[in-house]
Amino acid sequence: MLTMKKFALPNQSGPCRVLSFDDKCVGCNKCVNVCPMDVMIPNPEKGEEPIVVFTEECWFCGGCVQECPVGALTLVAPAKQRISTIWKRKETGEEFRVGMTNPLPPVTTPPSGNRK
Amino acid sequence: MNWHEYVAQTGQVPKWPYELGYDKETVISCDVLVVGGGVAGCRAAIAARQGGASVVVMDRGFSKRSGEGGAGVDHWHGAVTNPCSKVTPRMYSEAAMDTTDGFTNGLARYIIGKEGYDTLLEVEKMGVQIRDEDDEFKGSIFRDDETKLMFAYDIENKHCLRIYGYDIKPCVDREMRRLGAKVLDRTCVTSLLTEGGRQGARVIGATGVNDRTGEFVVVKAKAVVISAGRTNRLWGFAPELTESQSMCNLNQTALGNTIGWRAGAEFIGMEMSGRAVLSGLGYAPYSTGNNNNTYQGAPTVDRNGKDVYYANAYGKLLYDEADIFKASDEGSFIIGHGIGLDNGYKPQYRITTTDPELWKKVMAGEYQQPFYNDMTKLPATSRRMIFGLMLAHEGKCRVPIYKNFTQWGFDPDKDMLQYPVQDYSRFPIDTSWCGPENTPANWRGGGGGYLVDWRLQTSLPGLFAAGCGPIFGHGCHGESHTSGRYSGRQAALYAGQNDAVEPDAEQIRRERERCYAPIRTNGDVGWKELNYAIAKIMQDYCGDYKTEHTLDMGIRRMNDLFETEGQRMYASNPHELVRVIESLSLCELGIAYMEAAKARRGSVKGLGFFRNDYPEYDEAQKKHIPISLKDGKVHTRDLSLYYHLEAPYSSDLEENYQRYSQA
Amino acid sequence: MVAYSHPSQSGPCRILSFDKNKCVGCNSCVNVCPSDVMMPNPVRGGEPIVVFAEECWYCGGCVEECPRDALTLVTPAKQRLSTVWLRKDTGEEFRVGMRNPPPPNLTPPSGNR
Amino acid sequence: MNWHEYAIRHGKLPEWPYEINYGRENVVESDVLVVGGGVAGCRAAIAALQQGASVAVAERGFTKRSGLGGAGVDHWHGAVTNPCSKITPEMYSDTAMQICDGYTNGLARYIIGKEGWDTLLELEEMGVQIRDEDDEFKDTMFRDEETKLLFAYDVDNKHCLRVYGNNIKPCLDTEMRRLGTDVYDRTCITALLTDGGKQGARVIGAMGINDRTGEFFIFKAKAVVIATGGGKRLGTFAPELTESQSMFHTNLTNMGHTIAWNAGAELVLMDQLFAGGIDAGYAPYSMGNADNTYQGAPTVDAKGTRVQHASAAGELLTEERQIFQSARPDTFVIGHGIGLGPTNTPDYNVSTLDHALNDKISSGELRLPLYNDFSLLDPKHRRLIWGLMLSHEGKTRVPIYETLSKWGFDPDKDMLQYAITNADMLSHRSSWAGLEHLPPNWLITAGGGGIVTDWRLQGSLPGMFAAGGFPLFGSGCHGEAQTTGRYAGRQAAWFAAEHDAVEPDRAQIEREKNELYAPVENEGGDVSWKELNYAIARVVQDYCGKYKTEEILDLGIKRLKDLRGAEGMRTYANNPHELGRLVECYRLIDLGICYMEAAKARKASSAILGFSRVDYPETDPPEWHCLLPISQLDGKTRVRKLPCDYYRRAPYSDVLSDNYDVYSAPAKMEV
Repeated sequence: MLTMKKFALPNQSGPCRVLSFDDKCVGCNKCVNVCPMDVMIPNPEKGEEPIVVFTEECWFCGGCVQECPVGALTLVAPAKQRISTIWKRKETGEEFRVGMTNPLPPVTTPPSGNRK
Repeated sequence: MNWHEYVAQTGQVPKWPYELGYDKETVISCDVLVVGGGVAGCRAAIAARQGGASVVVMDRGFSKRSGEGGAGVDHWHGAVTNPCSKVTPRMYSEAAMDTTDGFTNGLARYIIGKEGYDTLLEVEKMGVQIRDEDDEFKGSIFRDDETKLMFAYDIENKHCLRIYGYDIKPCVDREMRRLGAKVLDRTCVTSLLTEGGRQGARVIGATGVNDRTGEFVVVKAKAVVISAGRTNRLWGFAPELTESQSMCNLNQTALGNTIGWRAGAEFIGMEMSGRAVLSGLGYAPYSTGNNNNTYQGAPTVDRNGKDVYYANAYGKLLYDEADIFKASDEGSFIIGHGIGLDNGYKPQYRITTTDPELWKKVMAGEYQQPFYNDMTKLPATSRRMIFGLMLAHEGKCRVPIYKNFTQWGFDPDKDMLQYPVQDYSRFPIDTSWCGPENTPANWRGGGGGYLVDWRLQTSLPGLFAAGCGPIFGHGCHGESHTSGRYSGRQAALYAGQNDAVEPDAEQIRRERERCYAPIRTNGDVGWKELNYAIAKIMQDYCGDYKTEHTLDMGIRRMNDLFETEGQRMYASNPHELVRVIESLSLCELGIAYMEAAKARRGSVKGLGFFRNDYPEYDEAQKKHIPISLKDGKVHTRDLSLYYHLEAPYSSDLEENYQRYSQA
Repeated sequence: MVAYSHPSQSGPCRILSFDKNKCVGCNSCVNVCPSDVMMPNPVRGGEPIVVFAEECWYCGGCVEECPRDALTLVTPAKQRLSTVWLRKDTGEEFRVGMRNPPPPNLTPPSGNR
Repeated sequence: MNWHEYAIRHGKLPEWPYEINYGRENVVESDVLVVGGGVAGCRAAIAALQQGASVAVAERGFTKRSGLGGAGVDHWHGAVTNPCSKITPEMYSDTAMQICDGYTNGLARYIIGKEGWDTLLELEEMGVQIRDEDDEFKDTMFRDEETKLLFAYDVDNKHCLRVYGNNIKPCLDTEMRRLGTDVYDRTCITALLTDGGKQGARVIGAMGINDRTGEFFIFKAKAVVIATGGGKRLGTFAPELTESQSMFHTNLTNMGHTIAWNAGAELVLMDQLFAGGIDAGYAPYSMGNADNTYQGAPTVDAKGTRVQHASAAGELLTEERQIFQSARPDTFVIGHGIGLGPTNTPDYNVSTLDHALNDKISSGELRLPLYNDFSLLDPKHRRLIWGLMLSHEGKTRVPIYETLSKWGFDPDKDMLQYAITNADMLSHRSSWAGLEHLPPNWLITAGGGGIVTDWRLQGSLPGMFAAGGFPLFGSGCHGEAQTTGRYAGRQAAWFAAEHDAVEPDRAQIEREKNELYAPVENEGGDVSWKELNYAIARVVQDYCGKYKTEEILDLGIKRLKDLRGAEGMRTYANNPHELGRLVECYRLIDLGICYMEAAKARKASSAILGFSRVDYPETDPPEWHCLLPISQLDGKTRVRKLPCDYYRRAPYSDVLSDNYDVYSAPAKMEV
């Protein structure tokens, strides 16, 4: 079994993975600099994705997601929100939510407004 | 990646990425200093620049997205002079005063009525979409086909608009920087500089600390505009539990008010501390079924598809969509929602809500939880308006709700969003996501702000106020733009007529000493522990039960906490240092609230204020009690609720506006 | 001066203070804690490290376990501010953690074990 | 020093101090396995050893101070057969059943009544002080001069004692280890082993992991005693906000209920889920109050006006002795805080403060804050409250007595301030519980629910015995837990002597290991244990809260399973400590499902249970006035109806003492 080096770390905060970066991220740190709460720091290794340090201060406003030039960011609501936000498909009565297993395909209708 | 993952993989703690400068001090001078880079601050800076003044903006976060308005907005209140509006600025101001028995800011409401629409047109020029240009909602009852404007709440009187405001802050920020305002981001204001360092004297600048480098900055200015955020973290503090559900973020500590209080400015309405409706103990904003504000008009059904109807302010059920957006009295108008009039809302001004008898019917078994929004019952344009326009642009909704839900397949044409299953016996299901049902009685929400004159100048010369945090009884997003624009203009005028004054070196030295103590002493109290203690004191001594004696005890406890634990704080990096400075400022703000509660010897419905030792609601209490610090002692006086229409001002709103709004 | 990026400490953060010249790092407090919130110091003889402060239950088991009485339990500030007593004849108010406190009360608890 | 200080001072991280071996198997064989090393578990181990059985104890924390009892105790309930008592075990059991309308455990209360006093005497031999040997309280109404015992609540009937219980757990622990128990600390038991790995079969051991090394433990045993604790993390979770004020700590997750439920055992009263626990108020007994430990402490208001005491029936008391007497001469005070819930008859309740206290505060007749003015007591009574009760109760010796004394608190001179709270909450005597600070929908699982047993305290699964204040349904507080632990330990030893060991089913072990160690391999996981726990608490608060219907409860079960299947599979643990907390969250999900199934089973509301169904509003209809044993078989839930007084109906005798005589001894060899 795994016996690699392990470190003693304090508990993660309640909401723990608030942001996930996919491999499109080039480490430009634009998201780091737009965050009002400054919850991220640039990664010491150049080009790597930033490090989220003050997770419980994240306000979930999504400013960083909109700032990312390559769309590499996804805002991850805490599990207690994901489990609270349920919708039911009217005809089938099926229930769905963000984060469920075998989800619906995405809906691609853009928001109203033509400003990008 | 998370900090824990980085540290687990690399085995070391990442160093602080920014160059430390605890001992660096930079001094900047300008004509107008704007404290707070939210929407109000940006408009104040733009207006001051247009007035020819050199401007510095001190923003706690990063002005592109900072402030409550930074997360987007869907309504614009106060556009009373738009071409389709049947409401005049006088009606707007008088209605606000009427519905709160005078406990709001009639002066600010009038200025907002006068200039709200022009402020919106300027935002349009800055690139924000305010009209349905692509005719997506052509023929809809909410749209005026000629001007293509979209209206909310009251589609007869058409004085409040629906706008595409998700990127309003980046646009306003870009314009502010284009016009040459110097923006100090990541800089938390810590104190106001006054002439000769005296309390109550003219304000001539401010000090701040950078939360990345720890540098100390002194800004000398001829005029200062306070446009910082409103009260938060004072009664309810549990970030892990509430942050994802809160409309206010941790940067909101009403620090703009606290530094004014310390500098001796006069405040009113600080005793307003009703039950916290937005306590953060509910759900993420607009993430669950509801029919309030952004979702107004969304049909609600119960588990079996049975319709839940809207009702007007008198409880009469409304069956078709157009009736939902009408005033409950003929000839009256809906003044709006969520604009700081919560303790009032006489029936003729209120928005329509869910059937008030609903919970009785639920208990009688007529309806069964959970409830759902069934937007398929709406015409396609109305459905698109609620989810595509309003929800997609409202604060904290664009990414967490619209983008993430649709990513996981949510389609309003097919899907019904579920209401939380809760005990709705004390609060209507409209506010389902806010969580008032599950907020303890002594978790309160604060109010109050600077006493301002017709130039939005505070009692301290050279200090102006703008936005819903600093100004009592002010309103929401659109109003903050308007008062920011007005206040910026006035500040530029003031700077033009008064020359600079050198700040008092001793005041600056003392402030530096105070701010950097947590770095020098290896204390053992962290900012979160201090904040939990502050919240407990406010819950106990300024919560549900208030008497002279217990308020005195509360002030003693807070002073004790400030002078004991507050002097053993520690911070190991600039981020923590600035959080410590914020928490310490909350001690002072809490004391100000308790002093204000002590000063009012009576209970007042208009302020949601109740005293156990003066339980009667009597007429004599219908007055303001301006409160301020003079040489460290609290001074109060009585002031009429209609001071803005009494000597030295004219008794006519328009006359005052004409005399004071320009040079 | 070097600073590091690390998450904020939990709400109650300094829950235990170790008397430097009494603690020899025997770790008996580490091993008695029901919630295992502490770990031995990697440096031999060093005082233990509190890792999971927010799991502390404030039962005081570690304080009683310490053979050299080197530990002081530090209840959170919000408790210290809530537990207040009034000296009857003088009307003075006192609390744990206050500045210039009255002299300690040395009466031992009942019981002779 | 704090972890942060170490990381800052040394610029590097402290490595995990224990050698980690995720998944390494340790097999432990013994006659009797005791799950839970609290006071009940220690007594069970001692009793089983005395019967000659080999015993292993698996404890989540560290037995010396673990469990609720680890922090000390000041009362000993159930010492009904002590020489000064006027109460008989029959009276004790029947009264408990009467005031709960049957919704408590009459059987357990009888056993407690029979053996409570002997259990205490054994403690004295282990070194715990139970008498006022130094005559500190000579000639007070609480003390019996001859036996030097000190009594609480009811100084006439003298069945509940005051004990010097601060070091009770260390003494028990030393004795348990001296007798040769095989103790496994830091071991979180997550499942029972059953014969053939099937639900409903005989229990033949248990499995768990160590939260320092991550190693897997397989306990093979002929008999298992479940003596775990209560818990709150199901319906209330915010450690930073509540841990310093709560009577339950993070280790307490009702694990015994959950492993029994997963193994197919029958549980009852799981529909009792109290709203408004003691979590957002103040540190226990750190504020002025007149409740339990402080009973009889004088209370004055801000101006010094005395707040009077009132009998349980409400009339104001003039004499101090009346505070410690029953409201009626023909009844007795049964005790307080012993799991009897919101009793419906005042006749057996403790005295309280003036029932009109709140109105007097609202009307302004009394002004807050209130204070305890100990100086109004005679010195001995004052010393009894502060020196004995307060300094020995749970979580009070160090945090209150020693800390306040170090800062100069002197009960002879100082008045302890009550919490400032809105008036209508003050009628609740322990103002430090701070009910008005708690969000209304926060639920605690300290209801009376638990495992239903026969007269040998054996559950519905052969070889599984239940003991303690929570696993055994409706069975009281500290002293009761030790007594039932001692009884169950004996029974388990006898059972082990007559049954031979059974080899555990390998497939059951593999299933458990795969579930427990999934988070460790799941490098990309993004859900931590605290985030999962916040989500579990949210679902239970919403779907098993005040508004309960069949459909809502079904939705709640669906949400919990959804949470386990989605977020539960994306969890990761940094170290064995986090892994231990995470598997506790997995079991909390099972427990939540059990509570919702139980709520579905009871198709009526009940005022006595504090249970309400919107779809079945009728309160306490006769056909639903019974226990509803609920269990699982191949994953499906089964319910049956069981009369509340099943323990005195066929096949048992109506006379309690007959049953006790037969079943409290080893089964006679059937000829």
